[in-house]
Amino acid sequence: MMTTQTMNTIQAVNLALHDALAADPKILVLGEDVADREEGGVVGVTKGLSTAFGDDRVKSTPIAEQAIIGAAIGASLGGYRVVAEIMLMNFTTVAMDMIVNHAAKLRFMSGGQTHVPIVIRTMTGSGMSNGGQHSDYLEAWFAHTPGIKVVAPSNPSDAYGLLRAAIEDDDPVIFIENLPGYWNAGPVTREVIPLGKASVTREGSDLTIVTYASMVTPSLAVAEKLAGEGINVEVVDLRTIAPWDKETVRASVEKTGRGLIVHEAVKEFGVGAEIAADLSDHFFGRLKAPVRRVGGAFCPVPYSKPLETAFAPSVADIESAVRGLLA
Amino acid sequence: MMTTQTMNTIQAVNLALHDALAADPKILVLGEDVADREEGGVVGVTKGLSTAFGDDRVKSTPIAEQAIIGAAIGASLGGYRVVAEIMLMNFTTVAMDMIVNHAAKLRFMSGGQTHVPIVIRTMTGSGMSNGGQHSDYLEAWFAHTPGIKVVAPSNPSDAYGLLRAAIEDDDPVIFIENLPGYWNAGPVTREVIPLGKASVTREGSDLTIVTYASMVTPSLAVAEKLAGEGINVEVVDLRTIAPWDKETVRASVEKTGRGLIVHEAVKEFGVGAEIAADLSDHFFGRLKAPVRRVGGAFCPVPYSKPLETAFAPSVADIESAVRGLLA
Amino acid sequence: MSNLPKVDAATLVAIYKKASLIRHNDLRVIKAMKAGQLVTPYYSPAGQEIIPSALSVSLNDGDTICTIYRGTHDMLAKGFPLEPLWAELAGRVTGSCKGKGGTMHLTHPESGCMVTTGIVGSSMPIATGLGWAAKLDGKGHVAVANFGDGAANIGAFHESLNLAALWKLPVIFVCQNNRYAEHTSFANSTSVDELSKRAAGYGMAGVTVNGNDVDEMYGAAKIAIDRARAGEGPTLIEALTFRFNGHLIGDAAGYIPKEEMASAKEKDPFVTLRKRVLADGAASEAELDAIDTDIKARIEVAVEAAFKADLPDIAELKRDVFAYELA
Amino acid sequence: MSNLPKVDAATLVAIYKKASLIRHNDLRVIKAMKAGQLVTPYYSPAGQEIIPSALSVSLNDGDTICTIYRGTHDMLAKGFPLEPLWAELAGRVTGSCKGKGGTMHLTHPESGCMVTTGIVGSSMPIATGLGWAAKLDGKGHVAVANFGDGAANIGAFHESLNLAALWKLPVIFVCQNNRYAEHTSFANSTSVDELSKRAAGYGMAGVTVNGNDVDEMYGAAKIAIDRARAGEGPTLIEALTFRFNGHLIGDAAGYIPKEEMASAKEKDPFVTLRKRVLADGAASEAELDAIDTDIKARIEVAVEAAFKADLPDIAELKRDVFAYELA
Ligand SMILES: Cc1ncc(C[n+]2csc(CCOP(=O)(O)OP(=O)(O)O)c2C)c(N)n1
Ligand SMILES: Cc1ncc(C[n+]2csc(CCOP(=O)(O)OP(=O)(O)O)c2C)c(N)n1
Ligand SMILES: [Mg+2]
Ligand SMILES: [Mg+2]
Repeated sequence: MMTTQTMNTIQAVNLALHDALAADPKILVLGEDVADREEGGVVGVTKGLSTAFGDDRVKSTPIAEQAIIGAAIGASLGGYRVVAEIMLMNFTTVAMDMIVNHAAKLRFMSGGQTHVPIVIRTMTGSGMSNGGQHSDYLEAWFAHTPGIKVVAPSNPSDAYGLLRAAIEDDDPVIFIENLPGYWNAGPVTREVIPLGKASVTREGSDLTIVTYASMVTPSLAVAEKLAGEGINVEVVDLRTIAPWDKETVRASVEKTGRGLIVHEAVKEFGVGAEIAADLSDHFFGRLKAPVRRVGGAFCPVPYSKPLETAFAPSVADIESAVRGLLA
Repeated sequence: MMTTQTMNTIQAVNLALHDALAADPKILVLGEDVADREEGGVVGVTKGLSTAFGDDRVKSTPIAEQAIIGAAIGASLGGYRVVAEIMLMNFTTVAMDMIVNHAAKLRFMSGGQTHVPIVIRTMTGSGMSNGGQHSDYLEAWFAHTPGIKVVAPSNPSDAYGLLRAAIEDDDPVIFIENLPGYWNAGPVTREVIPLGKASVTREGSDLTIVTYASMVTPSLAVAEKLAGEGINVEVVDLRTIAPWDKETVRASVEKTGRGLIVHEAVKEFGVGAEIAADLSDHFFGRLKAPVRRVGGAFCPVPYSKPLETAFAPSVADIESAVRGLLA
Repeated sequence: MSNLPKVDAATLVAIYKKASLIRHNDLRVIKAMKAGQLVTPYYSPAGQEIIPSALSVSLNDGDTICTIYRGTHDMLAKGFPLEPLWAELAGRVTGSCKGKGGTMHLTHPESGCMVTTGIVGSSMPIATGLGWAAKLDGKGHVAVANFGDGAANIGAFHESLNLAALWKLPVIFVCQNNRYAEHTSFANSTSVDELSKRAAGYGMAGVTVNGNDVDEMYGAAKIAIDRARAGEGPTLIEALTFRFNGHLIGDAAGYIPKEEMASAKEKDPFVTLRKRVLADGAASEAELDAIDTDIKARIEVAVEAAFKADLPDIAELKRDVFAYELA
Repeated sequence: MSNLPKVDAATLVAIYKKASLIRHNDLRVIKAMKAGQLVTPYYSPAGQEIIPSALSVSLNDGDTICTIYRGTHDMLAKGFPLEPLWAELAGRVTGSCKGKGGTMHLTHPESGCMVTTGIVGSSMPIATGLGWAAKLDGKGHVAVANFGDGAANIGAFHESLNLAALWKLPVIFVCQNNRYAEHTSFANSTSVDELSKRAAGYGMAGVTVNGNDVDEMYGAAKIAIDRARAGEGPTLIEALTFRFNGHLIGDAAGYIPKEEMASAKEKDPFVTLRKRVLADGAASEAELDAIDTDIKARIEVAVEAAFKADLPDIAELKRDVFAYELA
């Protein structure tokens, strides 16, 4: 049904998993603490699923990320679709071989004989005082890896719709959930949102902010603020980072003549570099200002509050970057 | 002594390790098959070292990359400087936690109380018919990781000088050796080459090619060829990818007004994106052509010769990109 | 090893046919390489023929295997057809993987050869997932993970065995202990004398057998496979064997003591098997010769077809990265 | 466990002092959190005090430890001073890590607390390296790796134990089995009933003891440490214990059966230890009260100093990424 409900991202992800499990008996969920015996996850994202669909389909695992992703890959080769959870994105570092050398490459290396329809759900983000090993945005690594798609919703409705699409996708998808934003509520329509399509969250004529995940909200705040001064900022939420929606982003910059990419990940060698390089080349000689990037500081995520706050781009950082391009 | 000898990169790396081990008793070498009992490595890069410096200082390990890097980190915290070999770059995927969450972050997370002076030597490169899991250039992942330096020599002399500098460096360095280029001989002066300094390998006034590792040779070939037509291409060999030498690269593009970044790694979200984004911003409105990138195809490295050859940028690919920017 | 299931005459001949196919195919590959007709990194299974031959006679079509770069013996025993195998080695479009995977990634789902990996240890997590799928399917199928002695020291081994035992998955972990891991001997990389002793640490059945002895190998495999089909969980089989060539063709294996290699070849398991078949009167000299002749002929057909076939088109770079063809 | 080294009176009091410090410090941290004065992810070690207290009395200044997010008990027992510890928890510039590491990365090399990791399993490879350094130094020092029951199922455990046993390194692997890994019980994540059974798979000494029993823990630790100092290699100690709080403060631990928690708290190891000290006449009620009073006073001094201290300057983001300050 198309009724719109208000819920937060925890509930939206839970609902998407619920609807997917109900729709297709071949869909499985696994990860640390995901079953109800373990309270449906440390944040409760998978609460109720094992009770509703059985412990065989929603399985808690030991702490063994290589085995988790390997089990997901193997089961997918056996005809299932698996949603595997890697609790925090930094923990993908112990499973990179399974993700990069196997999940992303098996279709190509087998000449299309096999494919790996799995979704790797993972949460991350600074702002929780979790320090250097629990907060990184590592999407650039996966965007640089042919064969795996990278999705990062910024709100509950996108979380629902993109997760449904990721599960339906025939190739591996890494699905990044912004932990500090989990509890922000919003309207959710139970509709699938196709991968690879960005959304113009706010229209504007003076400058385009290309962003995603945790940086959409502060970007919109800046647009809102500057609107008062008659500065019209367009905000494009990528939603899918790889493959990214060149068409929508280019159309927006074509219109505004200015582009700013904003992400929480460390700026250097981040996703923003690819988009800035592409736009600077494509619009060479036709832009009103250089394409700039705002990203996380070049350091591990610090613990102490003032440092952690300073690490991630703030409304002020984004605003001054926008003003710099309009000056 | 400053005498120049002719040798290939295998010999140059071996000599650098030899000189380092001889210069400082605190330097250790470990990795799979590195000792002479195991013939000094599968390609013989470490041949003779354990015989010369003892099995305690040059140690072969089990196949256990997490333990290899962990042992290197721990020993470095214990006052040693360790050169650890991860045979092929794709195998860093099983040690990413040790490299990224620990080696790169311990100095910062400890507030400078500890630091990790290790060098991770690894070889890679397409062209050996090794297929999708043995050929990747993954330098962009590490360049995006604050706390670790990324070095990639393109010739024997740089291999010697940069490895000596990497070993002397007080922070972790990933040192990338181009496997197919191992056997190319060149003159080697036993001099340390400071990290972070690019070298202008060929001077030119019309366009700057920024490259490194396996792509320096084909880039120079293109420059050589075009010189005959009066097109003067400058070739800048980064040598250190992170932190990259902005000063030298910018000075070159300032002079030529055109920039092309060439690397073997997949183009999308690769190192070239950061450099192109930086140059496009820095020289906004002052370039004669857009900054472009030439990189590996967006797919895993294929096995079949014609496909493997087509995967990596060729002299023809680089040449046509250069001509495109001069048109 | 006593009271093992006995090998009846028909089974013995079936095993001989597989072993003969493996042996003659291996000799043919090496011949093609020596002739310069085939250039590829080839990891000869010579000396290890009995292990998959004696195991596979107890496998069904629905059963699956994961193996490693040194895996043509496992594949041929499982039923991987010669034509697509040779065409893949030759990098042809008619290869099982269209030439994109190659020697280290041979794949053929129809015969149950699901994954061939070039990463040490990585056959295990994926086979564990295939076992999970088989358990969910409830049809009594099993998954086999082949790996070497060196792989028994890497993390993926540990995570996979714990998970498979915890979930009582129908997986047979077959460690083909050929005493060397590249240039490193078993004793110099492994802290225990018998790898099957590790099974107890997972509450898993484990056994060490002479993998070159048809009775021991057949019996141990049958017990493990029956156990798995009965839902009684996984088994770790350490099959002692030896490799008759270097790590890959081209490696002179100077690190293997001459006497060790000589005495191993004296006990050539294929020769021993043939004697055994004759001694048992399971087949006559003439019958075995006929089998060999037929096999050699079939191999020649495959070789000829392979080198006659076309090389893949460059457009293949854009196919099989994702389900759809890249623009 | 019989014929263990006995604990003399003086040692018993020394152990009591450490346990009291840990217990009272833990209560004070929780108090500060409840008061809203301290906001941090805190993983209480309450219930596990005896393990590091009984172990550390056999350690010297030159010995090192690696521990995990749940590690203040290990650190305090090893000698981590209260002031820099509290200042770090409070994120102050006077913290041991200048506030950059935080709760999960407390570090203090002078007291031998070399690494605190937030990644499950990662204390082991690094401690193995510290053990390697200690062995090379030849001064009889040892390294201790602390980790939980859940960490015994991840790859790093396997690689570390194999390497430490193979190289006979002076490492003590202390698995603090508190029966739960986040929300998952030991039985639901581990395929063997006693983790010490895994030691045999590495040819390593292994023992399971009641970690809450001062005699068993002291004895097992002393034997392991003496063995390591004597160059006889590593030991795996499984110390059975229980955690009195949720995984972190804020987790109500609804997944732990009430009775299980109640019976564990009835056998509070700190209370038991105190009774034991009195029963042995090692110290009088008055003396123990004096010890506790003194400890509480020292804690208060540290708490006050911590919250009075300055927060770090934003410039710290540019320090300790590398040896030099970033521009
Ligand atoms: C993770 C990883 N590390 C290192 C290598 C390089 N390598 C390829 S084969 C091999 C030896 C493996 O030995 P073993 O497991 O005994 O199998 P065998 O080759 O003897 O059949 C090594 C070290 C690899 N492929 N993957
Ligand atoms: C590689 C990795 N996976 C998952 C996590 C998330 N996590 C943090 S603590 C924990 C439980 C660890 O349990 P155990 O090893 O028993 O230690 P305890 O917390 O009980 O002391 C998990 C799963 C992590 N930190 N690292
Ligand atoms: Mg082997
Ligand atoms: Mg625990």
